[in-house]
Amino acid sequence: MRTWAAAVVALLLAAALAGCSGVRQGSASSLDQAGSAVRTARLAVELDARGRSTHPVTATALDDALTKASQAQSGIAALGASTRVNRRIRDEAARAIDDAVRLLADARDAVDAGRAPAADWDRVEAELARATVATGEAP
Amino acid sequence: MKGLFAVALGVLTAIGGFLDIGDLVTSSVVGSRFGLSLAWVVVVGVVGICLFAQMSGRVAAASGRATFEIIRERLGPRAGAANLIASFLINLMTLTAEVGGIALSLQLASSVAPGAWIPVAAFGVWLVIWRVKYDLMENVTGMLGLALVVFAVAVFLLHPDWSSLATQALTSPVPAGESAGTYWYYAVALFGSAMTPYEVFFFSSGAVEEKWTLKDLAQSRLNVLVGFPLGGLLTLALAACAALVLMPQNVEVTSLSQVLLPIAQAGGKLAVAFAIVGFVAATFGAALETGLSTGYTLAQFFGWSWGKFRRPTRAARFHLTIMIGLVIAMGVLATGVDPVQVTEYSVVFSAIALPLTYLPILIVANDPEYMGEHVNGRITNVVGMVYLVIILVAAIAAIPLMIATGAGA
Amino acid sequence: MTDEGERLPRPEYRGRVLDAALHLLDRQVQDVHGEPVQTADDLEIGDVPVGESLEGAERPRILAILNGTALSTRVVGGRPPSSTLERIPWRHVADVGTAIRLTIEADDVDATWRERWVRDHIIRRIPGGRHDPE
Amino acid sequence: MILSDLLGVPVTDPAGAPLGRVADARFVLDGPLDGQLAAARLFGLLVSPHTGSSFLGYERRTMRAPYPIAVVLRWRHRGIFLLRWEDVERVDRDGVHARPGWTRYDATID
Repeated sequence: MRTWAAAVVALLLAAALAGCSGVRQGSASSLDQAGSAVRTARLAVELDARGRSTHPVTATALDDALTKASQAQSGIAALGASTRVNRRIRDEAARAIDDAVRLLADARDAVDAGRAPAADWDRVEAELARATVATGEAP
Repeated sequence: MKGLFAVALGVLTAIGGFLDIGDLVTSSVVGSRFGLSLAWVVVVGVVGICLFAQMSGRVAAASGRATFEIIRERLGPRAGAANLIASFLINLMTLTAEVGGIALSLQLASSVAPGAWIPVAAFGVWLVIWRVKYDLMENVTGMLGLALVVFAVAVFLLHPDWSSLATQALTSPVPAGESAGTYWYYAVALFGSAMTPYEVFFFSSGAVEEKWTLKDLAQSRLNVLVGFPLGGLLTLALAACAALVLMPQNVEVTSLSQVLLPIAQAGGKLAVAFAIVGFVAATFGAALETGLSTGYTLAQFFGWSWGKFRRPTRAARFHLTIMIGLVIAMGVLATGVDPVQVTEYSVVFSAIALPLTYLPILIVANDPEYMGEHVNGRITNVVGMVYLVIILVAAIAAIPLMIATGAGA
Repeated sequence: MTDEGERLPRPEYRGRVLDAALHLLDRQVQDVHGEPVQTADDLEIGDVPVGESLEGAERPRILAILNGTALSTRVVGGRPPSSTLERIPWRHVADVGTAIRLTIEADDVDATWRERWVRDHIIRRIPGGRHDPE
Repeated sequence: MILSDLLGVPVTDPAGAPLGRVADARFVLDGPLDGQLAAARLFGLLVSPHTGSSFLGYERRTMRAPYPIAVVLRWRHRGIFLLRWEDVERVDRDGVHARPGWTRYDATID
C-alpha cells in the first residue's frame, strides 16, 4: 500500500515538474524559433542590400521568416502557466516575440514596397536574447 | 564518340536524378543544425542506393520484371498488398512534397505565392508524363538539375576552414545543444532521403521502359556508380553551405528560401539564379519520377498495362492512377500544409518502408530462374546482407526516435 | 538442408514441373504481343470430390487462370463466389516463364474490361491520349 | 475448385496424426495437349510440418544465396516433403488425408 502511494506521489511530482518545464521549454523553443527567423530575415536583407540576392528571394525569405515567427507567437500564446514565475517567464518571452513579429512585418512591407527596410535588428535580437536568458535563469 | 556521349548523358542524368526536395531540405536542415557531423550517413546512403538501384536494374534487365511485379510475385497477395499500401502512400506523400517544392522554387524566382503555382506545377507534371518521350524527359530535367553544382562551387567561394570541416565530418561529434536522439533521428532522415524507394521503382521500371537488355547493364552500372556518388557529393555541398553560413548565425533551416542564402552570400545573383534553376529542375524531375511511380506501383501490383513507351490509350489505368495521384497531391497542398514539413516526414517514412522493397529484390537477384547467370555475386551478397541489417535497424529505430524527439524538434 | 541428410526418394517427372504458388500465382500475365493483361490471382483446377475416396479418380488439372475477386479473397480471406470470377482458360497459355504468356490478345480477355472502359471513357477523350509521346 | 482451397490446409496421415500444412501444389505438364501446352495435372502436394508461410523460392536446390536468408527459410521449412496425389486418400473439410502405405518424397526441384 505504501509503495503504491509513493508511486502516485512520484508520478504527480513528475507531472508537476513536466508542467513546469513545459512552460520553460515552450518559451525557450518559441524564442529559438523567433530568433532563428529574425536572424534569417536579417541575413536576407543584408545580402539584398549588398546586391548579392534578388528581390523575389529576399521577399520570400522575409515571408517565410514572418510565418515562422507568427507560429512561435501562437505557440507561446497557447502555453498555460499556472505559477507566478511561469507567467512572468511566458509574458516576457511573448513580449519579445511580439516585437520580433512586428519588426519582420515592417521589414516585409518595406521590401514589398521596394524600400530598404529600416529595421532595428540589434534591439530585437538583444531583446530575444534577454528573454532567453531570463527563461533559463528564473528560479 | 556516340557511346561516350551516352555515358556522359547517363551520368549527368543520374546526378540530377539523385537530388530532390527531400535531399535539398534534409541536407540543409542537417547542415544548419549538425554541421558536417552527419556526413557519414550520406556516404552510407549513397553506397546503399547504388547497390539497390543497380540490383533492381539488373533484375529488370535480366527478367523483364519491374520491382513491384517482383514484390507481388515473391511476397504473395497479403504481404504484397500491405507493402503496396505503404509504398503507395509514401510515394504519394513524396509526390505532394515535390509538387509543393516546384511551387516553392517558382516562388523564389517570381515572388508569386506558392498557392498560385501549385496547379500550374501539377498540370506541367501531368503534361510531360502524358506527352513527352521518356528519355527526353529524363535528360532535360537531369541536365538542368546539374545547375545545383553551384552549391559545390559555393563551398569553395565561402573559403571554409577545410581542416575543421574535415574534422567535423570525420569525428562526427554531436553538436552542443543537440541531443543524441535528434542526432540519430536526422541520421535516419538523411538515410531515407538518399535511399527513397521511389528511386528504385523508377529505376527498375525505367529499365523496362527503355527496353534494357543485359548488354546495357554495364552502362547502367557505370551511370549509377558514378552519377549517384556525385549526386551525394552535391548533397554534402548543400549541407556544407548551410553549415558554413547558417549554423554560425544560429539559423535553423525550416524553409527552402533559407537554403539559398548561403549561395547568395557566396556567389551573388548569378549563383542564386543557377540554384533556382536547379531547384525547379530537381523538384520537377522528382515530381515526374514520383508521379510515374504512383502508376508503376499500382499497375505492377495488379498486372495492368503500364509505361510511358506505350501511348496512353494502351496503358489507360496507369495514366488514370497518375492523374488521380496528382489531384490528391494538389488537394493536400490546397489545405495549406507546408511542403517542407511534408518532405521532412516523407524521408523518414521512406526509411521505414525500405525493407519491404529491398528484401524481395535481394532475394530475386539471387534467383537463377529470373536471373540466369546474372545472379548476385558473392561480394554483392555480403554487402547486400550488411545493408539489409542497416536498413532494418534504420526502419525499426525510426518510429521510436520520431516519438522521442518530437520529429526532431 | 536437413532434408538432404535424410535422402528422401525423388519421384520421376514426365514433363515440366510447375509449382502453383511458386511459378504461377501472382505472376504477370501477358498477351501474345507481350502487353500486360493481369496477374494470376488464383487458379481454377478440376474438381476434387469432397469426402469421397479418390481411388481411381483422375488427377485434377489446371482449367483456368483466375482474376477479379479472387485477389481480394486471397488478401482478406473467404471464398469468391464463382460467378464473379474472370477466367483465362489454360488452352490460351503459350508459355510460363518470369511471366505467363498467352496466345491471344489482351482485348480478347474478359478481365481487361476495366482497362477498356477507362480507355474508352476517359483516356481516349483527353487530347493526345491516342498518340505516341514525343 | 480453386487452388486457394488447397493451400494452407492441414494434412494428416492414415492414423489421423498431423503431418503439416499444404505449402504448394506441384503440377506437371504431362497431360494431353491443351492448346499450345500439355495439360497441367496435379502431381502432389508439398507438405511443410512447421509453417504454412511462403518459401520465397528457396524450395529449389539451385537457390542458396544470400546464405543467411537461405538458412532461415530452409530452417522454417525443415522436414518439407512431397505427398503424391496418388497417396491422397481423400480431401474433406478437415483437410487432406494420406492413404495407408503413403511415401514421403523429396520436395526439392532443380
